[in-house]
Amino acid sequence: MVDATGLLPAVTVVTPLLAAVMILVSGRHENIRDGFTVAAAVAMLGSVVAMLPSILAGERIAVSLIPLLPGGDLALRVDAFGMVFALTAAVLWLLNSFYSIGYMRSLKEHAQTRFFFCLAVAIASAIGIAFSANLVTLLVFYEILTIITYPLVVHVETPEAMAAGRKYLAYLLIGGVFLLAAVVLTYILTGTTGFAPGGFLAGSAPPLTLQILFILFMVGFVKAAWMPLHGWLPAAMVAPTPVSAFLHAVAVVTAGVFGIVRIAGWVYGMDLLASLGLGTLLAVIASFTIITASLFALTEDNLKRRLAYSTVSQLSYILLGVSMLSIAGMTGAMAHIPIHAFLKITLFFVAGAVIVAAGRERISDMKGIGRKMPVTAVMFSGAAIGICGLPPFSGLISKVYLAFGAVEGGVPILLLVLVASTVLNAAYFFPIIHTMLVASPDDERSLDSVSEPPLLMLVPIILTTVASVLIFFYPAVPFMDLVEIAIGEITGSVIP
Amino acid sequence: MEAVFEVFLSHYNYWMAIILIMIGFYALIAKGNLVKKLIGLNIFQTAIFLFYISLAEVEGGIAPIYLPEGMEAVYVNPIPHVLILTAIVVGVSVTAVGLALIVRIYEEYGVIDEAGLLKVVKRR
Amino acid sequence: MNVKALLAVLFIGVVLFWAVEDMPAFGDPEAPATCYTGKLYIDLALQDVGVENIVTAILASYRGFDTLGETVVIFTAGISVALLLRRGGRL
Amino acid sequence: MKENVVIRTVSRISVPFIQVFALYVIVHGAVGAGGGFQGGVVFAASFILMFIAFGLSGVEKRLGKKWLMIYSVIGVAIYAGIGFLCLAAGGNYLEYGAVESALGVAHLHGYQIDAVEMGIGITVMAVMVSIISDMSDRGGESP
Amino acid sequence: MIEHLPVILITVPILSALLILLLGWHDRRFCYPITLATILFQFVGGIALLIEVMRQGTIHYHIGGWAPPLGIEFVIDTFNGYILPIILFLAVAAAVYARRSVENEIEPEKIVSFYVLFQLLVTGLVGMTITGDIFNLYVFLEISSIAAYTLIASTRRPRACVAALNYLILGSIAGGFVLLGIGNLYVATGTLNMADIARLLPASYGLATVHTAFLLLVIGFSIKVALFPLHLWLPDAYTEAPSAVTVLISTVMAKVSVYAMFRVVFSVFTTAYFVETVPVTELILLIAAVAIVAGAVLAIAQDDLKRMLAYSSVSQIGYIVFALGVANQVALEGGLLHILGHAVMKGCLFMVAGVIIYRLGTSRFSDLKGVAATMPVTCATFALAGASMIGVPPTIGFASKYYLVMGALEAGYWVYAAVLLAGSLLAVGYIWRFIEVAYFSASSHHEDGGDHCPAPAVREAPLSMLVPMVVLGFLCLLLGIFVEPIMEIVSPAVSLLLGGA
Repeated sequence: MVDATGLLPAVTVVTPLLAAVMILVSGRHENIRDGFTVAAAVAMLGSVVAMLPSILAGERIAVSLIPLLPGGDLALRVDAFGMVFALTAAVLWLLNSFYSIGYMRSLKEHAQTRFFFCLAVAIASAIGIAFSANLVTLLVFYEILTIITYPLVVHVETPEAMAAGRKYLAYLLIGGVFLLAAVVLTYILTGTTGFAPGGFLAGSAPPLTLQILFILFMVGFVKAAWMPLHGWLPAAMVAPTPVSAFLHAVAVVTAGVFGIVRIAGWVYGMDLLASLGLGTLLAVIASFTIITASLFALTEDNLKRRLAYSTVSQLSYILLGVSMLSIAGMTGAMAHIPIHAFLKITLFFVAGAVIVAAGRERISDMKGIGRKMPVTAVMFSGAAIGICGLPPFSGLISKVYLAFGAVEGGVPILLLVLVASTVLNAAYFFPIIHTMLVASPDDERSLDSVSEPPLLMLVPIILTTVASVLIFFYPAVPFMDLVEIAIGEITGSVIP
Repeated sequence: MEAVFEVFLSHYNYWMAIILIMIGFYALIAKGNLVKKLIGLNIFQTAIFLFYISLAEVEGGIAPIYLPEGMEAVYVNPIPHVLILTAIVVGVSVTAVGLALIVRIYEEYGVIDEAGLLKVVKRR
Repeated sequence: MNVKALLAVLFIGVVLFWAVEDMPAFGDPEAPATCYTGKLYIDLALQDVGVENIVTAILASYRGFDTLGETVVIFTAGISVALLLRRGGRL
Repeated sequence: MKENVVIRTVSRISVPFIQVFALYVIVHGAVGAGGGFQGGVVFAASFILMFIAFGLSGVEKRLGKKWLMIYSVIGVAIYAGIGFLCLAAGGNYLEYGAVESALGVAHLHGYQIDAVEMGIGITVMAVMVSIISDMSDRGGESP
Repeated sequence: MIEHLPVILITVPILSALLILLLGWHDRRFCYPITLATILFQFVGGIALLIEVMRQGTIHYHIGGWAPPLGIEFVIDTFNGYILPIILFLAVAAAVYARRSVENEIEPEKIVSFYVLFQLLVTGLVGMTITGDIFNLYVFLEISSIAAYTLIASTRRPRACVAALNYLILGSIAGGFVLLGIGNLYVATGTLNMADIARLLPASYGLATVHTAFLLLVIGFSIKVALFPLHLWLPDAYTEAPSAVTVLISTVMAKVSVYAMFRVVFSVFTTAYFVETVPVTELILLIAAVAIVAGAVLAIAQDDLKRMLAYSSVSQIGYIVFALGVANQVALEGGLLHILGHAVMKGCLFMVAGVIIYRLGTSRFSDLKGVAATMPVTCATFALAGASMIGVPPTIGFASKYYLVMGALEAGYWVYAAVLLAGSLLAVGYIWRFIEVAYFSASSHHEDGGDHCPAPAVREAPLSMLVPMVVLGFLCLLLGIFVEPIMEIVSPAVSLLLGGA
């Protein structure tokens, strides 16, 4: 059993890669190809779930694959926090596979093989990031994720898509270079890069060096889209909606914040961060991002771009939680990863559904669209409410923890940020809900062609929404438990 | 001043070689005419050979061929001769290849000077 | 162009002249070259190789491989010129 | 220069002497001034003289491109072959002493060196002539 | 016979070159198999030598049985034991690749002499690699140079002659400088055997003669490796040469020149000289950094695939020389790793360029729109090798970059490390030029009729060209993943370099 579980992490990462190869091979026959996508998704979810019990039991599954470079073998190590990300990604990939198949087929997109191939490799590297045991492994998968998502972003191959692709690549690769520098520096300072609960950098170098190093890391994790380095995310919205939904609401951006939390908890350690005064820096960045991004979102008429800015601001909740350097804050940060992922992917799914069913991207064109596609619109409203942090949706949970954290961390001012952002969220979401459900279309006939999207797309939408509700009522299973264990790891204490 | 003059006298072989090297080198890179470039190359190489050969000289030495038994003599250092025999052949070979290339270029473009060549190549 | 060339030439000239001061005087019997390997060859060539011409002894025996190399060089040159200039024919 | 009788006669007379002298230079390399290269070049010079006097065809008649190629190959082959001879005799490459001890004959050094010199000479001669003939085949033409 | 392997590695190919000529005169079809067989034999020999060296340390072979300083000796230690299989493997790849591309690019009556020179070029480079005598090094340098000049000019394109002549002139200057440098060393020490020079040199470190020798040798070899300000011959030569030759000179020849530079600087002058006595490392680093950036920028500016790759070589050479400048264990490990890595990936990339030229007859970006649709394997290989060129993990390019950066940071060269990383970003600039054109420019065809392929007839190149290309492409990945075993050879080599001869 032990060796079996020992292999599971590797299996989890390799499964999608094999699927990717098979997808390339069977590219000619759509059904077989998409069959592989789904099969891999199921298999991966299975292996992740198989690891869940032992993780919940507080164990860690570590496996070292090959000696790669000084400072780190290519090694995987599954712990509670990694599990949070991995489980989120695995579940959502399964749903997203169905959704993408439905989306791509109903839009008759070109180069679908390339699309699904890249998607499979991307999920593999996302899982790799979640399970990486040291900075080198993290860096490896992080870079692969950058490169492999490029073809997805420029999928439509229009000039503006190419321009967006260049922007995307520029931001992320420059970030990768900073990350490389940071990793090498860490290795030179400490002689190791393996994640250790509570951090291992303390006392290895003068404060200034460590502060510079942290900034290197922050720039390195530009995937977290914190302002002013967020430019790539709205640009990347030219991608097909499943890509925006999965990668730019879940995998890529979450990889970024995941990295930052890892650094905070497993490389620096909260005490060191506090003593270096880096919490304040983070807090400033996060608050600025939250507010500014929400304001940008207000001005956007393109639904996907508005969602993108909403993502930018929501991600900074996680940074905000980290910056509080308090247990509750950290908890809120970690919990917000799956919660936000589930809610935001719903919203993107709906955006895609509207594109497929009604061919509309601009919010102003969606007047009364809810009459023709009620389920979709309702689900959208639900998820939007969730993002705003109102019951009965999971968004509330993280918000509450963050609020506690702000108080506990002795920075009540951050409460204001939370309140303000909640108001702004409402301000940019409720108009959409109103447009969809209440407002009456300019001329009735324009909606005749519109109808609910195909089931392949509708079902995932419903499932994700339901999931958010369930998380609200039963937060413990499994996410909060995992978060609890993770917090216990890095602080040696338990959540109040 | 005296010392400098002394040095010059005792090292004049190097001075001569170096001056020739500079002349050849200048012709090699500054001349526009390809053939003249090769001539410069030959001067350059020959000057280097001269430099080597002058290393071999020993005060009152004779050619490094053993005199009959019993006769003693100072022989000059034979190694530079050997090396230069090799180097000369290399020089000849390079010159031959270079000339062959120039012949080809002349056939193709009808010019053997760089400026003209640039013009023609651009025009093609 | 010519100014650049002139500079390059002057650079090389300076470098070489700089070296001259430390060179052994012309025909200096104490020069390291003369009294190290040069002397060795002169002393050993006859009984080692049994050839009166020391240059030939070194050329063909001590440093024979250089000579093989140079034979190959000239062979290469021959083939090169043939490749470049011969047209038709079997080569 | 087709009609220049003097040159033709003079060269017809002197070419054999030049070639004999070239051979002398080659074989004399071991005991005195001389050697393969010098001899080879002198030998080539004789052909070049012929070439001046009788034109390319005059040379080609006596020494076709094929033979030039074969000679240049033979020359290198002799040299490398002697090296392998020493290898076969159990010594290092070009270790002439090994052959002596293997055959039990003394003073083979000189002969092997002469052979080597011959090889060099042949190659040099052949290559020089072939280069000259190749060049003059083409040189004059302009596009 | 194993103890004679070093010399056999040189002389047998010479004989086989003669054989190629004779049999080729009889019938052209003999040439290629003999060449391939000989180079394969050399490759096997190289592997055997490496194993031998790893088993029982440095191998000395005294030609003619004359011990140095009297005679010439071959020395195979871990350093050139490591280089030798690399260059020979790439020579094999180039030879396999050569057959079809030569048939395509060379006039049939020149094929015989082409293969003779191909063989001699490889042999000369092997000679440069294993010789332990500095003048012998010069002789082999000239053999390979002369062969290279001609091979570059062996196409139908007249411009190749101009490129070759430029190379010949600069190459001869380099040769002359090397010769002068050797002369100065000889004046100072009176010997030509590298180890012997290294032994005697410390006595005369102060002499201007030695400084001049160092300067001349470094300049000479810098021209041969095309270090930035002296790279002028390279772009034309690489662009105009026939594809197979480009592959050969851009990988094997460039790497051997770098090897010679390292060998002379480290094994003859030793770090004791150029780090402590005359600290020039800062200067070398500066030049290398300029080379990295300038080469990459120039590469981005090109609109022809092959020429772009040529300029990228200028940039990549900077990486290797960078290691020489840092001159500590880690950085040199990175440099040696990059010698291998760059040889593999650049060989692969030039093969791709050759394949495209073979099919499309051009390598201008404007003519390559959407070529990925018709030549998927080729473009996928390019993407793989290109990723390695950028340094995306887990490729060999990433490994060497990682080591180089680490070495630079260890030595405290923060700025230069930053330049190194910036260089790798610039690499994205030029690699992506092709990726975008090949994969994502089909849109331009959508408008005019909607078929992806620029010319419907275009399809993948013949197998004998694809196989070596794909093999090299996958090596970029495999070597990057299984870099550990390589380091077991590289690390002792580096410590040998740092420890002097």
